[in-house]
Amino acid sequence: MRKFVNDPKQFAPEMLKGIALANPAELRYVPEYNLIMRADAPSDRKVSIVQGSGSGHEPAHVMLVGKGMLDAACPGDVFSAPPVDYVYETTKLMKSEKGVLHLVNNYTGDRLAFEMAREMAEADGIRVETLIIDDDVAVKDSNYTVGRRGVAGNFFVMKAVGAAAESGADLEALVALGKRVNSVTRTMGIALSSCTPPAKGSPLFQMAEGEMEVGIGIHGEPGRRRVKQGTANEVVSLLLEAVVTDLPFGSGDRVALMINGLGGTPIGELYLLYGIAHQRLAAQGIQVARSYVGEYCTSLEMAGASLTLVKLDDELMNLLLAPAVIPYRVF
Amino acid sequence: MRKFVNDPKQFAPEMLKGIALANPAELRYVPEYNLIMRADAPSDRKVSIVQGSGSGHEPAHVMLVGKGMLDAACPGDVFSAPPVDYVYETTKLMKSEKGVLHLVNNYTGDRLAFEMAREMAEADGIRVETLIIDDDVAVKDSNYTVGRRGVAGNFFVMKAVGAAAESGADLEALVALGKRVNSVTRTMGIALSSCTPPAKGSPLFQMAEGEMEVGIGIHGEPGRRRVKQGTANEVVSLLLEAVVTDLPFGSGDRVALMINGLGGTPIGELYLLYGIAHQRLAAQGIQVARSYVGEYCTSLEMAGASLTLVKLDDELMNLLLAPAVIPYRVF
Amino acid sequence: MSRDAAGKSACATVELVVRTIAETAIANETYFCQLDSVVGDGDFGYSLARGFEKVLENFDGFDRSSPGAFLKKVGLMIASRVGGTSGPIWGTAFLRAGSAAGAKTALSGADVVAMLRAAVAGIQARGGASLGDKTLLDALVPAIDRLEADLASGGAEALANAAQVAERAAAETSGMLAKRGRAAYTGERSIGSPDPGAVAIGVIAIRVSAAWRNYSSAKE
Amino acid sequence: MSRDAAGKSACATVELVVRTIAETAIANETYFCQLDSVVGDGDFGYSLARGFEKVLENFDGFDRSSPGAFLKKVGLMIASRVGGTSGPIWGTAFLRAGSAAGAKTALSGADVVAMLRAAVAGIQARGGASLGDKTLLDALVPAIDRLEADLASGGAEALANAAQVAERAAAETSGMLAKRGRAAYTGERSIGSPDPGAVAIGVIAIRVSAAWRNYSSAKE
Ligand SMILES: Nc1ncnc2c1ncn2[C@@H]1O[C@H](COP(=O)(O)OP(=O)(O)O)[C@@H](O)[C@H]1O
Ligand SMILES: Nc1ncnc2c1ncn2[C@@H]1O[C@H](COP(=O)(O)OP(=O)(O)O)[C@@H](O)[C@H]1O
Ligand SMILES: [Mg+2]
Ligand SMILES: [Mg+2]
Ligand SMILES: [Mg+2]
Ligand SMILES: [Mg+2]
Repeated sequence: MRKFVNDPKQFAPEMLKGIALANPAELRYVPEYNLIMRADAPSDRKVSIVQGSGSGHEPAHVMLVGKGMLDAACPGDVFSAPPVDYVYETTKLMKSEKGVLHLVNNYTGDRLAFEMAREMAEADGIRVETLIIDDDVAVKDSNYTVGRRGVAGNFFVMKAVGAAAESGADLEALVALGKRVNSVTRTMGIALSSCTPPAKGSPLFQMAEGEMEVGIGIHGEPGRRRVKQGTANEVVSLLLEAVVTDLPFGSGDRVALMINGLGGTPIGELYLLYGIAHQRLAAQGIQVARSYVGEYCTSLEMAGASLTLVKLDDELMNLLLAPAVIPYRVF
Repeated sequence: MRKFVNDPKQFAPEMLKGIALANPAELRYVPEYNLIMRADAPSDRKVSIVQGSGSGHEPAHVMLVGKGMLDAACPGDVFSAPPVDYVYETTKLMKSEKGVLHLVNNYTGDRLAFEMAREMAEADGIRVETLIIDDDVAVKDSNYTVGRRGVAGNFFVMKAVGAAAESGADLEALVALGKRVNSVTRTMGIALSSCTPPAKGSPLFQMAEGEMEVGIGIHGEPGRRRVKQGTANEVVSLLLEAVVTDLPFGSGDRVALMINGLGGTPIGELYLLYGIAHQRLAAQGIQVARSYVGEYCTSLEMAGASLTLVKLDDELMNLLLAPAVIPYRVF
Repeated sequence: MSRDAAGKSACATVELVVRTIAETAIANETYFCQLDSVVGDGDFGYSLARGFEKVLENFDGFDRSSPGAFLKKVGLMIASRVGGTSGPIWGTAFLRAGSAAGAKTALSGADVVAMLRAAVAGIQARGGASLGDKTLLDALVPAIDRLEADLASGGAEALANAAQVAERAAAETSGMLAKRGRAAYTGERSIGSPDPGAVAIGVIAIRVSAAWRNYSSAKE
Repeated sequence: MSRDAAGKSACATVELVVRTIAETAIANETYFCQLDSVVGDGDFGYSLARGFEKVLENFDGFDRSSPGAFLKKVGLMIASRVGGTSGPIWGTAFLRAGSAAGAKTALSGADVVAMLRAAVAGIQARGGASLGDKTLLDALVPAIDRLEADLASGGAEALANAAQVAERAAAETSGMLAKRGRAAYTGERSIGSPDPGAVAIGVIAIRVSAAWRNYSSAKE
């Protein structure tokens, strides 16, 4: 296992402690619930935004806690939804007159934990609303299945509702906004390697060089199919085709384009993909008005990338550009 | 080769094109010289800051071009210093009344290219000064060798002189400042895997799981020695010991602490290392006043990390905190 | 066998069953993770083991006023403190089984069947899965059916038969297309390997049946 | 053999040598990269091949007024357009050799030795390396010494001997500790593998000597 780790079972807590130590003025860490929270949260003048999900997706979500984005994040172990208790206690700690908004990526474990925690918190008199994020077009949606996954596109929901909450939007408005952002956000991912959860110590699946997994999620589960590795041009074609035709996006649209690294792919390659995608979109009359290139939602050290498109309007653009003070930063 | 790439020989140009497309208002790309430059540079009211070096270290240096940091970067191919022509033409394009500052990491190829280009530019009547960066404590310094390498610590030199140049500092002051920053900056790196230059197509060296290379550089060249992989605690001990004793740093010092990922190590592990290092330093009476956790200077997709300490004073702290508008960003 | 100082016999039996489930889950951590790596995310064994470790850690402190009360405490611990899908699902199962037992201090075979049916209903209410969706239900439900049908043959015999059914049904999930859980994301690729949750039910049922046989023959 | 329409003989010879060097560098790209992977960064063959590709691309357009002028153009192309350490180092070598040839249109053996000595001086001025630092100098310098000593035996013979010396000296760099270039960063680990630059000199010298022998016997 090519990892920097002490006791693999303590991977998440030790990481969280590092985040807190790096941001002593802005954040607080509550070890009992794997909780990273804004030091100045909650506030009764602002809806509290809480995100959960498993660890191993960093910077999502623990490194996105701060003014302008999340008020708290309570991750579970690597790739495991947080226990109900973490979510419940976090919700209580984040209690606000204006309510608490749960951002939940659409996975069974996460939904169950947040649903049960919400019931418990509501019994305590806390107003809670839930936003389900499901941007992954790799999963065929249907009433008879679990539906689409929430993947890298969750960044846009977090950023938009985070900014709106900061300027005082109320719970209903945030739910409506979040749903709107989710409804115009589409993602598709591809992997060139598997990844190794620290506690497992070996890769989740085997993948020879020269292969790629198409339609990969962010938990090391295999994708929809395995094919021969293509050139960067071919990879972009495949990702764009899946994303553009799904919403669909079309000529005249203004979009945000995200090339998200899955953890093991360096940013140079991501920009290479970005350049190709940007030009392809321009050729289709789709204007990229904002770019996001880097790691936003990873799958440990998996080599791979996902492509996200968000259809923009002026309101959304302004929310995306609004400042935020979070651990994931350059300076 | 688990990489997103078309023609491997076009890796750097295609990446640069992506950077430019992602930042159309701020940057210009000049394909002839692999040049990424601020769209509004040069200005006669400001010293132009130019950095070169090979590709494969992204975000260094091409993603650090922008207001408050570099005015231009002209990288060579992956791990190869730029040709003299690139540096010369870049210097001419960046010509300013206040002069041009070359930031050069201490490698033979880079030094030669910048030296020759400087001679040529000076013959054209351009004022040029050179700052050599050599923060890597893994290399034993001596008059009879090439001296220390410039590695992740170059970020601090770029950031400080970039901020000072923005507020109008003249060439002499910038050289003095850069030397000062370099003189209080120390880095040591460790790798858990090798890396694969696109044009080579296979890893530069073989490394079994469970081994680590100590004192690694940023070009895939092996380190000083190979040892059994340690726990995160042991890794931090080893890195800190090398860095702290070198300057040396001591009780009462205020420092910036950077845990830099070498490309294949996810940010979660970097924060885990950060937490350990922060606590160790605190126990020695060394106060971490500013944290940098993420990728700053990579070696393609190498799994590994480096630790940098910078001794801070108020002036330096302010320069580090000054704003900058560069492609490497979160929003 | 039982650490129950009060020595309540139904409670001791339930304790035995819970302890056996817990020990089996912990002993099979790696195996269950391996199963979950095929088309899942590899954490099933980890979540289950961490959950039942917590149960064993707190074992002596759980309310023993009745088997139902005891099971509810176990369920609460798992549901609230264990992550992944398995925390809420398994926790709910224990909670509902406990509720179905009510305040009874002695449990008949029919009571046990009713408790297991309540657990199934709870799992379905929580996760929305139907029979045939390739989840643990596909081993659990046929096993309960068999248990009920064989109750007349005596507890040990009925349990052994049910365990065999669970094991076989678990293996047969291999042919199914996953409609729930992460495995569902892989679509057709989920066919060809058994559901980890179902296999766990099979393995646990076999161990519980063996422990039960030992225990009841020792009592006789 | 020569594409030089003017048909100047000394220029044709220099062209032959440059073309042979270029073709050898390009043909050995992978091998030279491999050598540079042991304790370097694996780009030596790549830089050299890209550089000499540029030389061949522009070959017909280079100034052919004299061998010296031709070599200076080659050197300028390499020094200015090729990256890595090798661009400036090899470019400087060709530049200085060209300068040493001055405007001469015919070159004696002694002239060639003087040009090579000038190339060595240029490399040293640029890179600051001394003999024994484990660089290409450790193959180049002994080969020039031998060439000079054997000039009386005739060009083909002297070149062949010098090439053998270069090859042997290159192999012997294995035992040396690198004091220049990236290999120096690895300290003692640089001992045990030959210097890529020195090996390249050996390989190139052998090819040039063979080409020369062909060429001069064809002329006779
Ligand atoms: N909706 C559901 N209802 C019942 N059981 C489910 C459901 N989804 C998944 N499971 C069961 O959970 C098992 C996986 O558990 P676990 O690994 O903890 O889930 P995950 O990692 O997907 O959150 C599956 O093998 C299956 O038996
Ligand atoms: N200072 C120097 N002077 C002369 N030759 C040098 C020097 N440093 C390195 N070399 C030669 O250059 C070769 C490596 O070239 P190259 O791979 O282009 O350099 P790098 O990748 O280190 O920039 C070495 O094998 C050595 O022969
Ligand atoms: Mg999971
Ligand atoms: Mg190089
Ligand atoms: Mg799982
Ligand atoms: Mg090299």
